Amino acid sequence: MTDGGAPTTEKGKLALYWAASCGGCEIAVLGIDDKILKVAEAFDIVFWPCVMDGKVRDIEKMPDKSIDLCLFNGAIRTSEQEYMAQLLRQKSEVLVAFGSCAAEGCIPALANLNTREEIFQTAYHDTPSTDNPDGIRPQTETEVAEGILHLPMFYNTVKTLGQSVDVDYYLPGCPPEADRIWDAIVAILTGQLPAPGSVIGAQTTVCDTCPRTRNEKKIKEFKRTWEIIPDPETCLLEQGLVCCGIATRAGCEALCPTVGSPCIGCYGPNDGVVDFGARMMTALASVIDSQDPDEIDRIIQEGIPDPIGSFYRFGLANSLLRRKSLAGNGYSRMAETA
Amino acid sequence: MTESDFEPKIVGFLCNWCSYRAADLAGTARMKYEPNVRIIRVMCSGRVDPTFVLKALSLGADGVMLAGCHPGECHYIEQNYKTIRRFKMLKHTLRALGIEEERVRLQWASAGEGALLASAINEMVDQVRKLGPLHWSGNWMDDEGAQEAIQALPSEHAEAMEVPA
Amino acid sequence: MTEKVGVYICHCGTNIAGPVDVAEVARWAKENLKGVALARDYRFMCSSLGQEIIQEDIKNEGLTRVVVAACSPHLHEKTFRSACSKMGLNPYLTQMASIREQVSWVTEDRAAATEKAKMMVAGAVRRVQLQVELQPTEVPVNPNTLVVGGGIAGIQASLELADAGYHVFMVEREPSIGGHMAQFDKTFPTLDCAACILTPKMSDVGLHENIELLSYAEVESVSGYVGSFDVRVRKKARYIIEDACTGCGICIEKCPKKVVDEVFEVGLGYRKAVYRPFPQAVPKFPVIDKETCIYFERGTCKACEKFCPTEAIDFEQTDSYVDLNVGNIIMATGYDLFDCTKIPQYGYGRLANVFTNLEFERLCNAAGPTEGRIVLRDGVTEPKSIGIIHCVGSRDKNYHPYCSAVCCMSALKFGHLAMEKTGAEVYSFYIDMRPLHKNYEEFYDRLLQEGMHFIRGRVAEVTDAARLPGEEGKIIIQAEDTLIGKQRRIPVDMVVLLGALQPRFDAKETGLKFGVSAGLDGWFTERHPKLDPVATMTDGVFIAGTCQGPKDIPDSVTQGAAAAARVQGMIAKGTVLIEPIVASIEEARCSGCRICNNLCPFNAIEYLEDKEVSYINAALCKGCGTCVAACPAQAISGAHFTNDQIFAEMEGLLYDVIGSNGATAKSPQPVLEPA
Amino acid sequence: MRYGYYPGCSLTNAARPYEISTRAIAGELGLAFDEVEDWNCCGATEYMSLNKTAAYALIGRNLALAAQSGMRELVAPCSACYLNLRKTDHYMKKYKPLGKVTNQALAAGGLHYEPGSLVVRHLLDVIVKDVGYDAISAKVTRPLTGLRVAPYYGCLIVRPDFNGGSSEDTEYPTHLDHLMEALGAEVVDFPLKTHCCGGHMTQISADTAYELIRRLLQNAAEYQADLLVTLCPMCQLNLDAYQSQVNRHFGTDFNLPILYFTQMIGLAMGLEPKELAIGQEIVSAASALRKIGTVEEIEETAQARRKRDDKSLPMPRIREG
Repeated sequence: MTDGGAPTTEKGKLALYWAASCGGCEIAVLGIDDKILKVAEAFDIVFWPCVMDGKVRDIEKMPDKSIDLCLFNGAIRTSEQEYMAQLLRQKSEVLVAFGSCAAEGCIPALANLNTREEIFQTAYHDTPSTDNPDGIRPQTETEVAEGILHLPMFYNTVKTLGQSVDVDYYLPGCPPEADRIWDAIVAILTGQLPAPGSVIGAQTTVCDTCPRTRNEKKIKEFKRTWEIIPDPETCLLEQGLVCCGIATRAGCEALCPTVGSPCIGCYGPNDGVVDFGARMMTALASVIDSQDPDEIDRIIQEGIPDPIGSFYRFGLANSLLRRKSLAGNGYSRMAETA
Repeated sequence: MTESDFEPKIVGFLCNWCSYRAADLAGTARMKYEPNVRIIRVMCSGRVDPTFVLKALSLGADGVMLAGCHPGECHYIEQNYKTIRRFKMLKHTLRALGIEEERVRLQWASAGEGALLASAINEMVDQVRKLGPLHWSGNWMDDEGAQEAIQALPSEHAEAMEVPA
Repeated sequence: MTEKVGVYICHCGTNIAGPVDVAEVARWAKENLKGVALARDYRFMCSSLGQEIIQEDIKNEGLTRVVVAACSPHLHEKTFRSACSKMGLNPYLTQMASIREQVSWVTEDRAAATEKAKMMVAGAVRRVQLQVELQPTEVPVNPNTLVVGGGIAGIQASLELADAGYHVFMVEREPSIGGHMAQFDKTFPTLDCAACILTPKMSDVGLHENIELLSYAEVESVSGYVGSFDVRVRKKARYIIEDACTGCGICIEKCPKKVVDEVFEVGLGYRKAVYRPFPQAVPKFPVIDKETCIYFERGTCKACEKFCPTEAIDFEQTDSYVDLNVGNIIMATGYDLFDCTKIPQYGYGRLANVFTNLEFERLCNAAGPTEGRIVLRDGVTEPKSIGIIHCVGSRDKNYHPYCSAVCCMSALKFGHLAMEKTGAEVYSFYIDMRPLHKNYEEFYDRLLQEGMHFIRGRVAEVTDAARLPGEEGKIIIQAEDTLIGKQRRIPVDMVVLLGALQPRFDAKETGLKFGVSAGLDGWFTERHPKLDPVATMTDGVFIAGTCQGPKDIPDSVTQGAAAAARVQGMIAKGTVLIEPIVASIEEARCSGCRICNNLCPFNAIEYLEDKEVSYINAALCKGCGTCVAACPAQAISGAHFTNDQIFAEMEGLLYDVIGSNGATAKSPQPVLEPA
Repeated sequence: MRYGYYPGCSLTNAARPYEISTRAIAGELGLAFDEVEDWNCCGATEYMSLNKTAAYALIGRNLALAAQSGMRELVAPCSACYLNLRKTDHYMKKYKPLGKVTNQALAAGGLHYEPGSLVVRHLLDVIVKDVGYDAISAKVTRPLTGLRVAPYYGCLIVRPDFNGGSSEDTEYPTHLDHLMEALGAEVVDFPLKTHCCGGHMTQISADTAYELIRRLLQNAAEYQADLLVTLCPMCQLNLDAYQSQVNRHFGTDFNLPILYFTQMIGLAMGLEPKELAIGQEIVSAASALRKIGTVEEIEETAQARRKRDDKSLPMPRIREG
């Protein structure tokens, strides 16, 4: 990557795209309030399906790298999304994975605990609200009188943006906080950027910004949020709540812990961390207050019934193992190709 | 590689004071055991970060063995108790991801227990060989036809007709 | 990465070259591994010639990293590190692959061995390129030494140091030093009286200008590190003003309260509420036992105070604390005796005339409760026959698997004393006779001459259930005589159980306090069982005597002296180098979550309230890496064992699979028609 | 608390009193027993030494049946049964081949036993552990005060100790001692508490058996025990039924009643001796139990049961006080 879109005399070009995500990120962009006008001053918005009409083929026709900045939110779940990722990569000078979904998979990636088959089964058959007597399911190609209709291919495994194309910068958060978004835009406009491929954000974790008082930790049992009314002063983790603040990148000003709700880790891991879940596992395990294997087992089994939901709620796609094993899901484990 | 001649690749993390010395002893005593475990020396089993295990599996290892001093015998007094806790926590998660029990193992072996370590290695290699390759990355390989579907899109867009205003 | 790595494959004669195709490994490494400038194989890398090869290459080829694939790093890591550092290459830029212990010696198939060797070399090559220069830190050594425990081992250590002119603080839990040896009557095999040889040493300690004796005191806390330990000692209230007390003993004479002495007389004798464990006690000051003193019970009496000529009694006294700074610590905390009631079939606690070895020592001891008369519980009758049972609680997987080392010899000693004093028939029931030091076997012969009976076999039970004529009113020892292959029932008047030596009841806490680890059996662990027997994992903390394992007086004395010698070495050098393999916290990344705070048994991690971050004291850190693995923010890194280094090694070890693994593969970009 | 229940042959014959008293106190102690359907002999102490494979299969069948009917814990009051069942479960688990062979045999009968799926326990263990001393002493309405009892365990319950089977000191057990104390009895520290009762020696070499029995009676008598309390049908039989022979053989005159601990519990809980089948013992417990004021009823029951060859006329009743 080159200097990442330094300020130019004439306006730069800005694209925003929405792949597999809830859309919250689109709204979050507007969360920067009147500053959006400053953005409008700096950029022409060339592509933003959520708010204005546009045609993909127009983008396809643009010269490579002619878009100065692309804010891409959402994970990659279908062939179309992957195509758009590749296309916008090719056409953009600076590609930003905007928000948790694009950055690390987020909630859509929890689907990686299931297979396409299971998901379709639920969505098009099992759910009580479904009325689908013929058991029709989405097809990539459908013959109709007018010709062949195409639907994107639905992947087995949700990918992060970074797993399908090279990403210049990451902006974590579900959604990213308005201030962080603005900081990033400023950084991009002024060219004061970290090394390509890195996150624009803090280098420490939520605890750093959490007002609660912290002490040495010893945990005899983990509690679910509904089990206790946490003391307002002290660290939630010390009260047994699985608070991911210890491992989650600062940036949210500790919104949740401040109001007594444990951090769920939406801002993703700290700089240089390879696997968010591993950090949570090792940290929590380290402070379990028992040396008896059976008791330890009990504390873990009873306290953390859903380890993936607790440790990989936002990062499953971006984790080292990415998904649940396909073996034993009708898929024979693919033999190694030497 | 077919199941029959499949040879598991296992990464072993051995603590410097007990289990690595056990490996030394197994050597000096010329005890023959399966060559499938490749050993990384750490000062204490307490150094083994769950990340190491996940990393090894994601890189293509078929199993991971953690080995340390017996509980209560740790050369850093009590650090291997933390190993127990982390191991249990990690297994809890690995189970949820559908990774078989036998693929990740915690083995205590004191400096004098070369034979124990050797037999543990043989046992594990045997178990993992039965399970077959893990080949974890296979789990997220591109779905069949994905590339075609992507390649097809530009032309589809080209074909699509302009809607008259 | 532009490191120039030199790879050296050792043949170790045929040890490696036999089962492993070393030339092939070298060739493969050179051709396939990134960063490898050259790869050689040689007959003996550890030989001076082998080392010179490396040194030449460093000079001529400008190597920046060195990998030696040979034996276990535990054997030659030092060798190659120093070889490289002689050429100005930082020792921590070398890495070994243990292709002898882990490959050639344990792998049958040559192809498989060669393959594994390649992978291990790959791991080392990948890793070494990420290794960085490290420098040990140097700290001064405070010449003062703390000796914990005033038994014979501690006494020996203290005197050695004090005579060498160094200051010693000796902390003793009991009112007097002397330890178990002070309770004994005679010592084997020479049979000279324990008191005669011990008490002079005790008074030497008491009087020595270089020894500050803190008796009736316990170590409260230890912090700091080799060269400078901060130790807090709690002096338990004696209710005696030591400066005023002359040790005349009138208080003891006048004290109206008599209680059973559970400690020194092991329950066989009595002492006053204000007491001195034994006449030759050092220091001479008595102690008022708060638990039993009438004044403390009812608020009246104070007889001692009335009669004390120097007004040395002070009922208001409270525990006081002394803070010391010492450079080294010698632990000589000794042993406890096995609780013989744990083996009910031997009758101790049920049958009056079953005694323990310590009780018997007191019976024999002229200063003991019976003035040295060996008598039954009734206090008058002399036993006509005595059965001595070995290995009570030791060499028994139900209790302690280990051998208590001293019992065989004390059995012989007891046998001699008993026969000499009472003319009784003495039977010894042993598993194996183990008189394994100088002149011990001779002592065994002597007892055989003197007519002691030896029955080889474990005792099944000790019972008062008479069965055969002649058993009525006796204690019957039932055992299998494995030499004649018969069950035997020996009726005796008295039974002596040789209870095992076992770790102090509080050994575990003590170990934690001083950062000394213990084995499964509870004895403190030495740094190396053969080559470093008195040092521990914690630099500057040494162990001597029975706290390290069962041993007799000569061995305890030897270890005491050895520990003292090690300490003198440290003091003489004046400074000590501290391993650079330590963990450190990157302040900017630490959010002060305090997960790591109670993970360190060596208290190296502290929380800086002002900065709200945690901090690792490098001098205290032993480099285990547990906190590194625990940090949720990955703010802690462990020198020489960083994640990147370990990942790199892993990637190397998995060289053969990573190729075929699409872990990071991205889909190819589509071809779009040009705009 | 529900348990699987394996009575074993003895309890249906010679040791009826054990069975009866067990059933009698069970309800009161909150214990419910489901008897194993169609159970068979445990092979007693000998079969194991004659034909191991067959013996394991024989015992395995009972385990299989019990496990099949969903039992988790299997209680055996007879020490021999307890040992055999526990041993089989233990060895089938420890020695895989043995487990295989045994299951092959069981397969013939369409059965299978997964070692470890049952926990075999002795009745005494259940009563002292699951019910507990406190709960029991709380139920005592007729304390056995003044009664000197010698607790006699026999050899089978504590040795060999299969991985904590007896959860007791294998050399010198004390559960029964404490239990008797809980009932208010005066317990003598009986040194021969785990010594051999002669087992089936009575059939093979009577003299040996008599000597072994004599030792026990002798020692108990020396300790002035009023009676021996046992928990094993074999022990009870030998000490009770052969007492007169022993007396004849050695010219001694031991008169020590031998009762089951379940009978003692029943007495202490105020049950009528009849309900506990007290009086069926050969050496009458009447005189001994006079101490706790249950003399009349017992003498009646004792009278009621006369040996077939007993030609003697009834003794005149002596009323005291």
